[in-house]
Amino acid sequence: MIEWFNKANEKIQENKAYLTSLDQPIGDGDHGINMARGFQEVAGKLSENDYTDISAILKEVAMTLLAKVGGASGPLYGTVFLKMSMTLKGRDVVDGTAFTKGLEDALAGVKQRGKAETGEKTLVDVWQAVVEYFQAGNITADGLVEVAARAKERTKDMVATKGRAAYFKEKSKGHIDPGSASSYLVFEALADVMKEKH
Amino acid sequence: MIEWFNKANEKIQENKAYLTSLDQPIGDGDHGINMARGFQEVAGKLSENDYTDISAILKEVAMTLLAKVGGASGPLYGTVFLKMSMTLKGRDVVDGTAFTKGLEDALAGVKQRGKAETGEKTLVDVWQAVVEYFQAGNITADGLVEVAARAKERTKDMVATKGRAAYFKEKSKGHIDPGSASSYLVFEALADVMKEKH
Amino acid sequence: MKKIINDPNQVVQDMVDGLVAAFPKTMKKVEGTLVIARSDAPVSNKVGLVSGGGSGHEPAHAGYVGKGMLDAAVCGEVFTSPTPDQVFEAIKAVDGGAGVFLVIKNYTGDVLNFEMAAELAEAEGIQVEKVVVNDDVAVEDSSFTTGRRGIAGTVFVHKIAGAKAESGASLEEVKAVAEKVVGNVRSMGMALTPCIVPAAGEPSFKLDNDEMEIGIGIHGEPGINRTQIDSADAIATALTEKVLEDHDFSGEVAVMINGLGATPEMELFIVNKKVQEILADKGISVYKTFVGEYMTSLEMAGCSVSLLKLDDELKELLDAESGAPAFRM
Amino acid sequence: MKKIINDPNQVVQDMVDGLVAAFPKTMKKVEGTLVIARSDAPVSNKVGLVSGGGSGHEPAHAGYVGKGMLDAAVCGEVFTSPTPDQVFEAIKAVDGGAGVFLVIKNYTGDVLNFEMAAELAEAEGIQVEKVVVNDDVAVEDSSFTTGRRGIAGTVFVHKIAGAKAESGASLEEVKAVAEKVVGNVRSMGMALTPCIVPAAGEPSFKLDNDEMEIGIGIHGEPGINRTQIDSADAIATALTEKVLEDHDFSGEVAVMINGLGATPEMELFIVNKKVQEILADKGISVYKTFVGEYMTSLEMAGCSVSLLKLDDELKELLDAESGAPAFRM
Ligand SMILES: Nc1ncnc2c1ncn2[C@@H]1O[C@H](COP(=O)(O)OP(=O)(O)O)[C@@H](O)[C@H]1O
Ligand SMILES: Nc1ncnc2c1ncn2[C@@H]1O[C@H](COP(=O)(O)OP(=O)(O)O)[C@@H](O)[C@H]1O
Ligand SMILES: [Mg+2]
Ligand SMILES: [Mg+2]
Ligand SMILES: [Mg+2]
Ligand SMILES: [Mg+2]
Repeated sequence: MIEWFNKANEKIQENKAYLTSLDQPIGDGDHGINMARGFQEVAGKLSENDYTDISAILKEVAMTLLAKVGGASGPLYGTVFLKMSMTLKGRDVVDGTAFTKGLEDALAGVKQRGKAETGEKTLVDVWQAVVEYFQAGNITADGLVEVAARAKERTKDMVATKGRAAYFKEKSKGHIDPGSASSYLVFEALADVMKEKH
Repeated sequence: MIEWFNKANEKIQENKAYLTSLDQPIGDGDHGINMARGFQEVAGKLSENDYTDISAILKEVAMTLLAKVGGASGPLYGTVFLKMSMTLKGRDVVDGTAFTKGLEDALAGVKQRGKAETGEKTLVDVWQAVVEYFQAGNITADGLVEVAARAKERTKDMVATKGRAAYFKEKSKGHIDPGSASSYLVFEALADVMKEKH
Repeated sequence: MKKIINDPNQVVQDMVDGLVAAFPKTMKKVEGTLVIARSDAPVSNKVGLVSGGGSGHEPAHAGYVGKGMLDAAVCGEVFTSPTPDQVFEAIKAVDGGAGVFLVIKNYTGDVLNFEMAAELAEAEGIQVEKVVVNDDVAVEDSSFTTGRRGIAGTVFVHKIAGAKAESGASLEEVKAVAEKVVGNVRSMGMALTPCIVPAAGEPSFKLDNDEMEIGIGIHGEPGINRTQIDSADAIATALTEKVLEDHDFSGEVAVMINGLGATPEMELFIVNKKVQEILADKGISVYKTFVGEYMTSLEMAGCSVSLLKLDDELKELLDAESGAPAFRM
Repeated sequence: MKKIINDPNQVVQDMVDGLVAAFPKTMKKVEGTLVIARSDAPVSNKVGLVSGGGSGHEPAHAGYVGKGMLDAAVCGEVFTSPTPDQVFEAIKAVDGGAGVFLVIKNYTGDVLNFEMAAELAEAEGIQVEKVVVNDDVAVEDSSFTTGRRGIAGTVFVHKIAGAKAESGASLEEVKAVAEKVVGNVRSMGMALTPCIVPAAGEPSFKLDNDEMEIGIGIHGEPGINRTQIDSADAIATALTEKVLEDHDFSGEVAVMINGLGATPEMELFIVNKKVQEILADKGISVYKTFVGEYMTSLEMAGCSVSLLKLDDELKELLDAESGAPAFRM
């Protein structure tokens, strides 16, 4: 788990300017700044403290993102990992089924929090695709990256109806959603960790 | 008298931009705008009304300049012609002696109003030179223009100690004083009228 | 970027300190946070009023902290919603036992962060209610989208809900009057120039030398159209007509002509002249007019026009005493 | 030139109309003039307080018209002193039989025009006294020159002399307290950008992208030096130290951090933070702080710092009620 977030932090830091550039034409140009600030702090916290179980790690991640990211993405990412933490509470080992349940609950949580469905050009689009991939079973690192990447790319042709990008209406078309891009990086990090474990 | 002010108005309108340009480096760049607004109104008033005597004309000029010019130059020019009007009160014909007395009183008035002496880089410098020229007698149109022009030019090398130009301190050197330039035009107009009369 | 600041990443901290230093009798900082609370908070048995959002809209929101208005304002990073933990701190700081009421401008980030804070507070047994302000008629009103933005009209909500809370009203009553204000206030803005978020260092959008944008949001979100600069009368007309179209303002109104930051007050009064003429023409009578900077966008040049339809209750609450430095009555 | 105006030559007229339309209960226009007077002027047996000057410094001066502050403000063309006939109209409009007191900022034009108006009034039997405000320490104080300019500190004179007049004091007493304020107030300003007089259409001076000018006047008159933009702390220090050098401020002071027009309020609070630290370091205690736009220069970006040394009388008068829209207490 800790490796996942360290890896995710690395990727977010590397792509800070890229994420911000995605947020410029259809947002307020801070998504990279927000995410980098949050994940930096997550990595710091995780390296300083000891955790008794996976749920505690996820809760720390959630609370840190909540308190540091701000904007729309802060509570959304906070919700994702808080829900996961609740689902995985009390478990020492997390098998595929449990992790899938965690992802499902995370998706449900973020949809409810953002009052968003798929197709609205938000990070929900990436999470939905990933959840469906896990539900189908037969999970590989490369398959995960491919599914997440495809979902991210698909947001390009959507018209935003949620978040700041919605004010751009039709003009939001033709730009990848910044939140989908950061979610893609989170899953790319997960795939990297999965590869290393094998 | 009326011809004097019509002529002066012509010259001021022609030199509006020039006067303003003099006020830019060492003032607030409105002297031409102020003077043009005032003399335009003076010419209008004088063409509309009938006046019983010269003093009444001068008073009209004074009150119009006072009410229309604004800034520092408004009350100064207003004072000049108000004093002249008072000195020439009750006279039907104005001879050289009376006019010289009028100029003297005007100069005294403007010095008192502006708390200025000669050498302070203000219109007082031109008025002083002209008064002395009239006091010396032997007055010609060309002589008057020459005296006024020389006095105006002399302000270039002075350091301003009165009015807005004083904030520029040493930097005010090298620029002709805008008020001296407008006063020069007033006397150039007077000389033109003297020439036409002969 | 020409700004009088120290570190672009410390502007909010510095501002909060400077604000509390200016008005120590009126407000205090909740230690370790960017929350500014009334100096006497929590006031027992009074509903606590909390608002806030991204910084850069000063005097909103911290300038409205004071007796008869907000009990606390939460200062986010510039144009970035404050986080739930900060909002939660504000709620705790003003909870006097009668519950806490949140005034939220309708931006996804603000709504999400304030809602999460409300959940945290409720989990600790603090009763929380909220209103979401969405007065910006430049955005189409549709239940399928993010909805309208909250802009300068929010200040009327602060004032009136604040007066209601000060009068000893219950949480439900405060909520009811706040909803009444939200239902009856509409605004629209325009800009001549963009603004620069200190940490970004560059304007987030550009306007040509002869361009203006009608309907722009207070963070530079897109407006309705971008055209050549027009006269003050034309601008006032465009804004006022769109506001009037959106709601029945017959009767009595309060007017707010709000400067976005860099617009000389002279220009706001010129706009006001035309707005008052239009209202008089339509037979709408003006109870009170506010002209000045109430909800800014850093150094953006531009203005917004807000109208609030009044009834007797709203008039009385609008007139009630206020000790907030940016809204003295 | 990006401005929300109609005709550049009508801005003052439009502004005056828009101002009176905004605050009809507080002020009225003296018909046929650009004079704004208290709606209940003349107040019998009260000393009438008149100020004014060129426009473009809003809310100065007309925003300070109201009970407890100015009885009338004379609005000149932008940055141009009003003419004596206008000032005379103001004097007549507020003369309630106890005499009229003029508050004049120290610019040749203002002094001359107000003095001439005073003479006209005296000729009609109205008793007139005056004070000339010269708080700008950026200018060397020498009896051989024009002397120091009047800037933001003037607002303290309006407030305190206004409160004195409202209390029923005589013309002599009002003059005495106004002179006390002038003797004890000092200010200095700085700018990051110039401003544009509407009728001129262009800035009267230029500042490079990385330049600022310390000590600048409110019409863009030259300051002390032009340097690279420095931090807010350095700017606050430069202004405050120069003000402190010029007068003994030991004891208690009022502080005014004044925005010149385009500076976000956030930045004014950042400046205030440092100013308060400096004062605390020197053991000077702050009785009251004012942060906002009080004496602007159209859309100039920049600020000024004013200090007023207080005694019991000044404190009481500073705290007295004011109904002026731009200075509510
Ligand atoms: N209502 C919502 N539901 C789900 N995701 C959302 C919603 N609103 C915004 N987002 C996501 O948040 C991202 C923007 O995050 P960020 O730029 O950090 O916040 P802000 O918009 O407040 O500046 C968007 O790209 C989108 O993926
Ligand atoms: N104290 C003074 N005494 C005499 N003349 C003065 C004084 N102050 C200014 N002037 C004259 O007024 C002129 C400036 O007039 P103007 O630009 O119209 O007014 P302002 O300086 O108010 O903008 C100066 O060039 C100078 O000749
Ligand atoms: Mg963003
Ligand atoms: Mg001038
Ligand atoms: Mg944001
Ligand atoms: Mg001038």
